[in-house]
Amino acid sequence: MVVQVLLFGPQARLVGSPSLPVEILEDRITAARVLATLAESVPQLAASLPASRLAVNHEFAESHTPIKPGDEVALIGMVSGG
Amino acid sequence: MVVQVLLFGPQARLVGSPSLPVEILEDRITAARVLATLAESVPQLAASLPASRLAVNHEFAESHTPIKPGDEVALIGMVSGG
Amino acid sequence: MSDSAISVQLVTGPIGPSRPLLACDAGAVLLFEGIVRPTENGEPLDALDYEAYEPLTTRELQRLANRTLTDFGLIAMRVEHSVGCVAAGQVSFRLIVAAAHRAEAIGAIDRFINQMKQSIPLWKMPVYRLSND
Amino acid sequence: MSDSAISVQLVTGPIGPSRPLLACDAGAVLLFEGIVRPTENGEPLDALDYEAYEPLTTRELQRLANRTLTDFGLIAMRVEHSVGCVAAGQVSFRLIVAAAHRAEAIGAIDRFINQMKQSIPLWKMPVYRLSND
Repeated sequence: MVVQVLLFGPQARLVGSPSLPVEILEDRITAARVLATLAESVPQLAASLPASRLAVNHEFAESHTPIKPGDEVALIGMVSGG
Repeated sequence: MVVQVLLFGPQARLVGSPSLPVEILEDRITAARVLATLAESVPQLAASLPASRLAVNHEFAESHTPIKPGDEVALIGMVSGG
Repeated sequence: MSDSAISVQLVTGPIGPSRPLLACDAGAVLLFEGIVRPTENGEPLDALDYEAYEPLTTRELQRLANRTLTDFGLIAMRVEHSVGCVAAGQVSFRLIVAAAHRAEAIGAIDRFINQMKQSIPLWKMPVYRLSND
Repeated sequence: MSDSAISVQLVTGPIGPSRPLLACDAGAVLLFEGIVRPTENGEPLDALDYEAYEPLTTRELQRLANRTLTDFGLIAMRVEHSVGCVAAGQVSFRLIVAAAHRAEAIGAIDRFINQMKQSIPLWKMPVYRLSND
Protein backbone atom coordinates (compact mmCIF):
# COMPACT_ATOMS: atom_id res chain seq x y z
CA MET A 1 0.00 0.00 0.00
CA VAL A 2 1.14 3.54 -0.70
CA VAL A 3 0.42 6.10 2.01
CA GLN A 4 0.44 9.72 0.87
CA VAL A 5 1.96 11.71 3.76
CA LEU A 6 1.20 15.44 3.84
CA LEU A 7 4.11 17.72 4.75
CA PHE A 8 4.12 21.28 6.07
CA GLY A 9 6.39 24.21 6.73
CA PRO A 10 10.12 23.53 6.95
CA GLN A 11 9.69 19.79 6.33
CA ALA A 12 7.79 20.41 3.08
CA ARG A 13 10.50 22.86 2.08
CA LEU A 14 13.29 20.36 2.85
CA VAL A 15 11.61 17.67 0.79
CA GLY A 16 10.54 20.11 -1.90
CA SER A 17 6.96 18.93 -1.95
CA PRO A 18 3.74 19.22 0.11
CA SER A 19 3.33 15.43 0.18
CA LEU A 20 5.33 12.28 -0.13
CA PRO A 21 4.24 8.76 -1.15
CA VAL A 22 5.43 6.10 1.30
CA GLU A 23 5.25 2.50 0.09
CA ILE A 24 4.84 -0.15 2.79
CA LEU A 25 4.60 -3.84 1.91
CA GLU A 26 2.64 -4.99 4.94
CA ASP A 27 -0.96 -5.77 5.63
CA ARG A 28 -1.40 -3.88 8.87
CA ILE A 29 0.15 -0.45 8.74
CA THR A 30 0.58 1.62 11.90
CA ALA A 31 1.65 5.21 12.45
CA ALA A 32 4.94 3.96 13.92
CA ARG A 33 5.62 1.96 10.74
CA VAL A 34 5.08 5.04 8.56
CA LEU A 35 7.45 7.10 10.69
CA ALA A 36 10.06 4.33 10.61
CA THR A 37 9.80 4.05 6.83
CA LEU A 38 10.18 7.83 6.45
CA ALA A 39 13.28 7.72 8.66
CA GLU A 40 14.84 5.02 6.47
CA SER A 41 13.94 6.42 3.09
CA VAL A 42 13.93 10.25 3.35
CA PRO A 43 17.28 11.52 4.64
CA GLN A 44 16.12 15.18 4.50
CA LEU A 45 13.65 14.40 7.31
CA ALA A 46 16.00 12.45 9.57
CA ALA A 47 16.89 15.38 11.81
CA SER A 48 13.32 16.54 12.43
CA LEU A 49 11.50 13.19 12.73
CA PRO A 50 12.28 12.64 16.44
CA ALA A 51 10.26 15.83 17.13
CA SER A 52 7.43 14.91 14.76
CA ARG A 53 4.11 13.12 15.11
CA LEU A 54 1.61 11.74 12.63
CA ALA A 55 -1.96 12.92 12.43
CA VAL A 56 -4.48 10.51 10.93
CA ASN A 57 -7.76 12.01 9.76
CA HIS A 58 -7.04 15.19 11.73
CA GLU A 59 -6.34 13.48 15.05
CA PHE A 60 -2.89 12.98 16.51
CA ALA A 61 -1.98 9.30 16.20
CA GLU A 62 -0.49 6.93 18.77
CA SER A 63 2.30 4.64 17.58
CA HIS A 64 -0.15 1.74 17.23
CA THR A 65 -2.85 3.74 15.42
CA PRO A 66 -3.78 1.78 12.25
CA ILE A 67 -3.72 3.42 8.84
CA LYS A 68 -6.23 2.26 6.24
CA PRO A 69 -6.62 3.12 2.57
CA GLY A 70 -8.25 6.51 2.18
CA ASP A 71 -7.01 7.86 5.53
CA GLU A 72 -5.57 11.38 5.47
CA VAL A 73 -2.07 11.11 6.93
CA ALA A 74 -0.04 14.17 7.87
CA LEU A 75 3.44 14.59 9.31
CA ILE A 76 3.32 17.22 12.05
CA GLY A 77 6.86 18.38 12.63
CA MET A 78 7.32 20.45 15.79
CA VAL A 79 10.08 22.72 14.64
CA SER A 80 8.57 25.94 15.86
CA GLY A 81 10.82 28.82 16.77
CA GLY A 82 10.56 31.29 19.65
CA MET B 1 9.74 69.20 68.94
CA VAL B 2 6.42 68.33 67.35
CA VAL B 3 6.64 66.36 64.10
CA GLN B 4 3.57 66.48 61.87
CA VAL B 5 3.26 63.02 60.33
CA LEU B 6 1.18 62.76 57.14
CA LEU B 7 -1.13 59.73 56.88
CA PHE B 8 -2.73 58.11 53.84
CA GLY B 9 -5.33 55.58 52.83
CA PRO B 10 -6.44 53.07 55.45
CA GLN B 11 -4.11 54.50 58.13
CA ALA B 12 -5.59 57.98 57.69
CA ARG B 13 -9.05 56.46 57.89
CA LEU B 14 -8.20 54.51 61.08
CA VAL B 15 -6.88 57.62 62.78
CA GLY B 16 -9.60 59.80 61.31
CA SER B 17 -7.19 62.46 60.08
CA PRO B 18 -4.71 63.05 57.23
CA SER B 19 -1.98 63.99 59.70
CA LEU B 20 -0.95 63.48 63.30
CA PRO B 21 1.27 65.60 65.56
CA VAL B 22 3.95 63.54 67.31
CA GLU B 23 5.70 65.21 70.23
CA ILE B 24 9.24 64.03 70.93
CA LEU B 25 11.30 65.53 73.75
CA GLU B 26 14.75 64.87 72.36
CA ASP B 27 17.35 66.90 70.57
CA ARG B 28 18.18 64.48 67.77
CA ILE B 29 15.12 62.91 66.26
CA THR B 30 15.41 59.96 63.89
CA ALA B 31 12.86 58.16 61.72
CA ALA B 32 13.05 55.15 64.05
CA ARG B 33 12.20 57.38 67.04
CA VAL B 34 9.10 58.73 65.28
CA LEU B 35 7.90 55.22 64.42
CA ALA B 36 8.51 54.05 67.99
CA THR B 37 6.58 57.01 69.38
CA LEU B 38 3.67 56.33 67.00
CA ALA B 39 3.65 52.68 68.12
CA GLU B 40 3.44 53.73 71.79
CA SER B 41 0.91 56.50 71.44
CA VAL B 42 -1.47 55.59 68.59
CA PRO B 43 -3.08 52.19 69.20
CA GLN B 44 -5.07 52.37 65.89
CA LEU B 45 -1.76 52.14 63.99
CA ALA B 46 -0.19 49.31 65.99
CA ALA B 47 -1.23 46.56 63.59
CA SER B 48 0.02 48.26 60.42
CA LEU B 49 3.24 49.90 61.68
CA PRO B 50 5.44 46.83 61.20
CA ALA B 51 4.64 47.08 57.47
CA SER B 52 5.16 50.83 57.31
CA ARG B 53 8.05 53.14 56.51
CA LEU B 54 8.65 56.83 56.92
CA ALA B 55 9.37 59.14 54.04
CA VAL B 56 11.23 62.36 54.84
CA ASN B 57 11.03 65.10 52.21
CA HIS B 58 9.74 62.58 49.66
CA GLU B 59 12.54 60.06 50.11
CA PHE B 60 12.17 56.80 51.99
CA ALA B 61 14.02 57.12 55.30
CA GLU B 62 16.45 54.72 56.97
CA SER B 63 15.99 54.15 60.70
CA HIS B 64 18.83 56.58 61.50
CA THR B 65 17.64 59.29 59.08
CA PRO B 66 17.52 62.57 61.06
CA ILE B 67 14.37 64.68 61.15
CA LYS B 68 14.76 68.42 61.44
CA PRO B 69 12.21 71.21 61.90
CA GLY B 70 10.45 71.91 58.58
CA ASP B 71 10.94 68.41 57.16
CA GLU B 72 7.91 66.84 55.51
CA VAL B 73 7.36 63.51 57.25
CA ALA B 74 4.94 60.89 55.88
CA LEU B 75 3.94 57.48 57.13
CA ILE B 76 3.87 55.08 54.18
CA GLY B 77 1.84 52.08 55.20
CA MET B 78 2.12 49.13 52.84
CA VAL B 79 -1.31 47.70 53.22
CA SER B 80 -2.04 47.23 49.55
CA GLY B 81 -4.44 44.53 48.46
CA GLY B 82 -4.29 42.17 45.46
CA MET C 1 -15.95 23.58 28.90
CA SER C 2 -17.75 26.97 28.85
CA ASP C 3 -17.02 27.32 25.15
CA SER C 4 -18.88 30.60 24.89
CA ALA C 5 -16.14 32.17 26.98
CA ILE C 6 -13.53 31.07 24.43
CA SER C 7 -12.88 32.39 20.96
CA VAL C 8 -10.26 30.87 18.64
CA GLN C 9 -9.63 32.31 15.21
CA LEU C 10 -7.12 31.88 12.41
CA VAL C 11 -6.75 35.12 10.48
CA THR C 12 -5.34 35.45 6.96
CA GLY C 13 -2.46 37.91 7.07
CA PRO C 14 -1.61 40.25 9.93
CA ILE C 15 -3.95 40.61 12.90
CA GLY C 16 -5.75 43.93 13.14
CA PRO C 17 -6.39 46.20 16.10
CA SER C 18 -7.63 44.45 19.21
CA ARG C 19 -11.23 44.59 20.30
CA PRO C 20 -11.96 44.60 24.03
CA LEU C 21 -12.62 41.27 25.69
CA LEU C 22 -15.89 41.58 27.57
CA ALA C 23 -15.75 39.75 30.87
CA CYS C 24 -17.91 40.69 33.81
CA ASP C 25 -16.25 40.49 37.22
CA ALA C 26 -12.74 40.30 35.76
CA GLY C 27 -10.07 41.92 37.90
CA ALA C 28 -7.19 41.32 35.51
CA VAL C 29 -6.95 41.36 31.75
CA LEU C 30 -3.70 40.35 30.10
CA LEU C 31 -3.05 40.74 26.39
CA PHE C 32 -0.06 39.27 24.59
CA GLU C 33 0.93 40.17 21.05
CA GLY C 34 3.59 38.39 19.06
CA ILE C 35 5.10 40.65 16.42
CA VAL C 36 7.23 39.59 13.45
CA ARG C 37 10.74 40.85 14.15
CA PRO C 38 12.75 42.51 11.38
CA THR C 39 15.64 40.07 11.69
CA GLU C 40 15.93 36.29 11.98
CA ASN C 41 19.26 34.75 12.95
CA GLY C 42 20.89 38.09 12.22
CA GLU C 43 19.55 38.36 8.67
CA PRO C 44 17.09 41.07 7.72
CA LEU C 45 13.65 39.58 7.29
CA ASP C 46 10.77 40.78 5.16
CA ALA C 47 8.04 38.62 6.56
CA LEU C 48 7.07 35.30 8.07
CA ASP C 49 4.85 32.91 6.15
CA TYR C 50 2.61 30.95 8.54
CA GLU C 51 1.05 27.64 7.61
CA ALA C 52 -1.72 25.77 9.41
CA TYR C 53 -3.33 22.38 8.80
CA GLU C 54 -7.03 22.88 9.10
CA PRO C 55 -9.23 21.77 10.75
CA LEU C 56 -6.63 20.15 13.05
CA THR C 57 -4.95 23.45 13.92
CA THR C 58 -8.11 25.22 15.06
CA ARG C 59 -9.34 22.13 16.89
CA GLU C 60 -6.08 21.75 18.84
CA LEU C 61 -6.01 25.47 19.65
CA GLN C 62 -9.57 25.16 20.94
CA ARG C 63 -8.63 22.16 23.10
CA LEU C 64 -5.62 23.98 24.51
CA ALA C 65 -7.78 27.03 25.22
CA ASN C 66 -10.39 24.87 26.99
CA ARG C 67 -7.74 23.22 29.18
CA THR C 68 -6.16 26.58 29.99
CA LEU C 69 -9.50 28.18 30.87
CA THR C 70 -10.37 25.31 33.19
CA ASP C 71 -6.97 24.83 34.81
CA PHE C 72 -6.52 28.53 35.62
CA GLY C 73 -10.18 29.31 36.31
CA LEU C 74 -10.24 32.04 33.69
CA ILE C 75 -13.36 34.05 32.93
CA ALA C 76 -12.74 34.39 29.19
CA MET C 77 -10.03 34.11 26.58
CA ARG C 78 -9.53 34.92 22.93
CA VAL C 79 -6.87 33.46 20.61
CA GLU C 80 -6.03 34.88 17.19
CA HIS C 81 -3.22 33.54 15.00
CA SER C 82 -2.17 34.51 11.49
CA VAL C 83 -1.87 32.19 8.54
CA GLY C 84 -0.08 33.29 5.41
CA CYS C 85 2.28 36.20 5.06
CA VAL C 86 2.85 38.69 7.91
CA ALA C 87 5.36 41.48 7.33
CA ALA C 88 7.99 42.49 9.88
CA GLY C 89 6.51 44.81 12.50
CA GLN C 90 3.02 43.36 12.20
CA VAL C 91 1.13 41.25 14.71
CA SER C 92 0.88 37.52 13.95
CA PHE C 93 -0.50 36.26 17.26
CA ARG C 94 -2.73 37.75 19.94
CA LEU C 95 -3.91 36.12 23.14
CA ILE C 96 -6.19 37.86 25.64
CA VAL C 97 -7.25 36.37 28.94
CA ALA C 98 -9.55 37.71 31.62
CA ALA C 99 -9.33 36.43 35.17
CA ALA C 100 -10.34 37.42 38.66
CA HIS C 101 -6.72 38.07 39.67
CA ARG C 102 -3.44 38.65 37.91
CA ALA C 103 -1.69 35.44 39.00
CA GLU C 104 -4.10 33.26 37.00
CA ALA C 105 -3.85 35.57 34.00
CA ILE C 106 -0.04 35.54 33.95
CA GLY C 107 0.15 31.79 34.53
CA ALA C 108 -2.37 31.12 31.76
CA ILE C 109 -0.59 33.29 29.17
CA ASP C 110 2.76 31.72 29.98
CA ARG C 111 1.56 28.13 29.79
CA PHE C 112 -0.69 28.61 26.76
CA ILE C 113 2.14 30.03 24.66
CA ASN C 114 4.64 27.39 25.78
CA GLN C 115 2.23 24.59 24.97
CA MET C 116 1.16 26.19 21.70
CA LYS C 117 4.77 26.22 20.53
CA GLN C 118 5.20 22.57 21.50
CA SER C 119 2.03 20.98 20.27
CA ILE C 120 -0.03 23.09 17.85
CA PRO C 121 0.36 22.43 14.11
CA LEU C 122 1.48 25.91 13.08
CA TRP C 123 4.63 26.49 11.07
CA LYS C 124 6.44 29.65 10.16
CA MET C 125 8.91 30.14 7.37
CA PRO C 126 11.12 33.19 6.97
CA VAL C 127 10.74 35.32 3.87
CA TYR C 128 14.09 37.01 3.35
CA ARG C 129 14.73 40.12 1.36
CA LEU C 130 15.75 39.52 -2.20
CA SER C 131 19.46 40.13 -2.48
CA ASN C 132 19.24 41.66 -5.95
CA ASP C 133 17.32 44.76 -4.91
CA MET D 1 18.71 54.53 31.81
CA SER D 2 16.91 55.15 28.52
CA ASP D 3 14.19 57.26 30.11
CA SER D 4 12.64 58.07 26.74
CA ALA D 5 11.58 54.44 26.50
CA ILE D 6 9.63 54.76 29.76
CA SER D 7 6.41 56.60 30.45
CA VAL D 8 4.86 56.81 33.92
CA GLN D 9 1.59 58.60 34.49
CA LEU D 10 -0.92 59.02 37.29
CA VAL D 11 -4.40 59.56 35.85
CA THR D 12 -7.34 61.10 37.71
CA GLY D 13 -10.22 58.63 37.58
CA PRO D 14 -10.47 55.56 35.36
CA ILE D 15 -7.89 54.91 32.66
CA GLY D 16 -9.16 55.33 29.10
CA PRO D 17 -8.61 53.18 26.02
CA SER D 18 -5.05 52.10 25.45
CA ARG D 19 -2.86 53.69 22.82
CA PRO D 20 -0.33 51.47 21.06
CA LEU D 21 3.18 51.35 22.47
CA LEU D 22 5.57 52.12 19.63
CA ALA D 23 8.67 49.96 19.86
CA CYS D 24 10.76 49.09 16.83
CA ASP D 25 12.15 45.56 16.74
CA ALA D 26 9.83 44.33 19.48
CA GLY D 27 8.81 40.69 19.11
CA ALA D 28 6.49 40.62 22.12
CA VAL D 29 4.12 43.18 23.59
CA LEU D 30 2.35 42.39 26.83
CA LEU D 31 -0.41 44.57 28.25
CA PHE D 32 -1.84 44.15 31.75
CA GLU D 33 -5.00 45.88 32.94
CA GLY D 34 -6.19 45.88 36.51
CA ILE D 35 -9.95 46.36 36.72
CA VAL D 36 -11.97 47.28 39.81
CA ARG D 37 -13.98 44.20 40.72
CA PRO D 38 -17.65 44.56 41.71
CA THR D 39 -17.18 42.88 45.08
CA GLU D 40 -14.63 43.19 47.87
CA ASN D 41 -14.56 40.58 50.62
CA GLY D 42 -17.94 39.38 49.43
CA GLU D 43 -19.63 42.77 49.69
CA PRO D 44 -20.88 44.58 46.60
CA LEU D 45 -18.56 47.45 45.82
CA ASP D 46 -19.30 50.70 44.00
CA ALA D 47 -15.77 51.89 43.44
CA LEU D 48 -12.24 52.06 44.75
CA ASP D 49 -10.76 55.36 45.83
CA TYR D 50 -7.03 55.49 45.07
CA GLU D 51 -4.66 57.81 46.88
CA ALA D 52 -1.08 58.72 45.94
CA TYR D 53 1.53 60.88 47.69
CA GLU D 54 3.06 63.05 45.03
CA PRO D 55 5.77 63.52 43.93
CA LEU D 56 7.03 60.44 45.83
CA THR D 57 4.60 58.07 44.12
CA THR D 58 5.54 59.00 40.56
CA ARG D 59 9.23 59.10 41.41
CA GLU D 60 9.15 55.59 42.91
CA LEU D 61 7.13 54.26 39.97
CA GLN D 62 9.72 55.76 37.61
CA ARG D 63 12.55 54.13 39.57
CA LEU D 64 10.83 50.77 39.53
CA ALA D 65 10.19 51.12 35.79
CA ASN D 66 13.85 51.99 35.17
CA ARG D 67 15.04 48.96 37.15
CA THR D 68 12.57 46.68 35.36
CA LEU D 69 13.54 47.98 31.90
CA THR D 70 17.23 47.43 32.64
CA ASP D 71 16.94 44.07 34.40
CA PHE D 72 14.75 42.51 31.71
CA GLY D 73 16.34 44.29 28.75
CA LEU D 74 12.98 45.72 27.67
CA ILE D 75 12.60 47.96 24.64
CA ALA D 76 9.87 50.17 26.11
CA MET D 77 7.30 50.31 28.86
CA ARG D 78 4.35 52.46 29.88
CA VAL D 79 2.76 52.64 33.34
CA GLU D 80 -0.60 54.28 34.04
CA HIS D 81 -2.27 54.24 37.45
CA SER D 82 -5.45 55.89 38.63
CA VAL D 83 -5.80 58.25 41.55
CA GLY D 84 -9.22 59.11 42.92
CA CYS D 85 -12.43 57.24 42.33
CA VAL D 86 -12.67 54.35 39.86
CA ALA D 87 -16.01 52.58 39.51
CA ALA D 88 -16.35 48.80 39.42
CA GLY D 89 -15.67 47.45 35.94
CA GLN D 90 -13.30 50.27 35.03
CA VAL D 91 -9.55 50.11 34.54
CA SER D 92 -7.41 51.53 37.36
CA PHE D 93 -3.98 50.29 36.27
CA ARG D 94 -2.39 49.57 32.92
CA LEU D 95 1.14 48.34 32.26
CA ILE D 96 2.49 47.73 28.75
CA VAL D 97 5.92 46.34 28.02
CA ALA D 98 7.65 45.67 24.72
CA ALA D 99 10.52 43.21 24.50
CA ALA D 100 12.39 41.18 21.94
CA HIS D 101 10.89 37.92 23.26
CA ARG D 102 7.98 36.88 25.40
CA ALA D 103 9.98 35.55 28.36
CA GLU D 104 11.33 38.99 29.22
CA ALA D 105 7.90 40.56 28.78
CA ILE D 106 6.17 38.07 31.07
CA GLY D 107 8.92 38.24 33.69
CA ALA D 108 8.86 42.02 33.68
CA ILE D 109 5.07 42.30 34.09
CA ASP D 110 5.09 39.78 36.93
CA ARG D 111 7.92 41.40 38.87
CA PHE D 112 6.82 44.99 38.27
CA ILE D 113 3.36 44.35 39.68
CA ASN D 114 4.64 42.37 42.67
CA GLN D 115 7.12 45.09 43.56
CA MET D 116 4.60 47.86 42.93
CA LYS D 117 2.25 46.30 45.46
CA GLN D 118 5.05 46.00 48.01
CA SER D 119 6.84 49.30 47.74
CA ILE D 120 4.94 52.01 45.87
CA PRO D 121 2.98 54.57 47.92
CA LEU D 122 -0.47 53.93 46.43
CA TRP D 123 -3.47 53.17 48.57
CA LYS D 124 -6.94 52.02 47.71
CA MET D 125 -10.05 52.30 49.81
CA PRO D 126 -13.31 50.57 49.05
CA VAL D 127 -16.40 52.66 48.40
CA TYR D 128 -19.39 50.53 49.36
CA ARG D 129 -22.92 50.98 48.19
CA LEU D 130 -25.06 53.08 50.46
CA SER D 131 -27.39 50.77 52.36
CA ASN D 132 -30.28 53.25 52.44
CA ASP D 133 -30.92 53.26 48.70
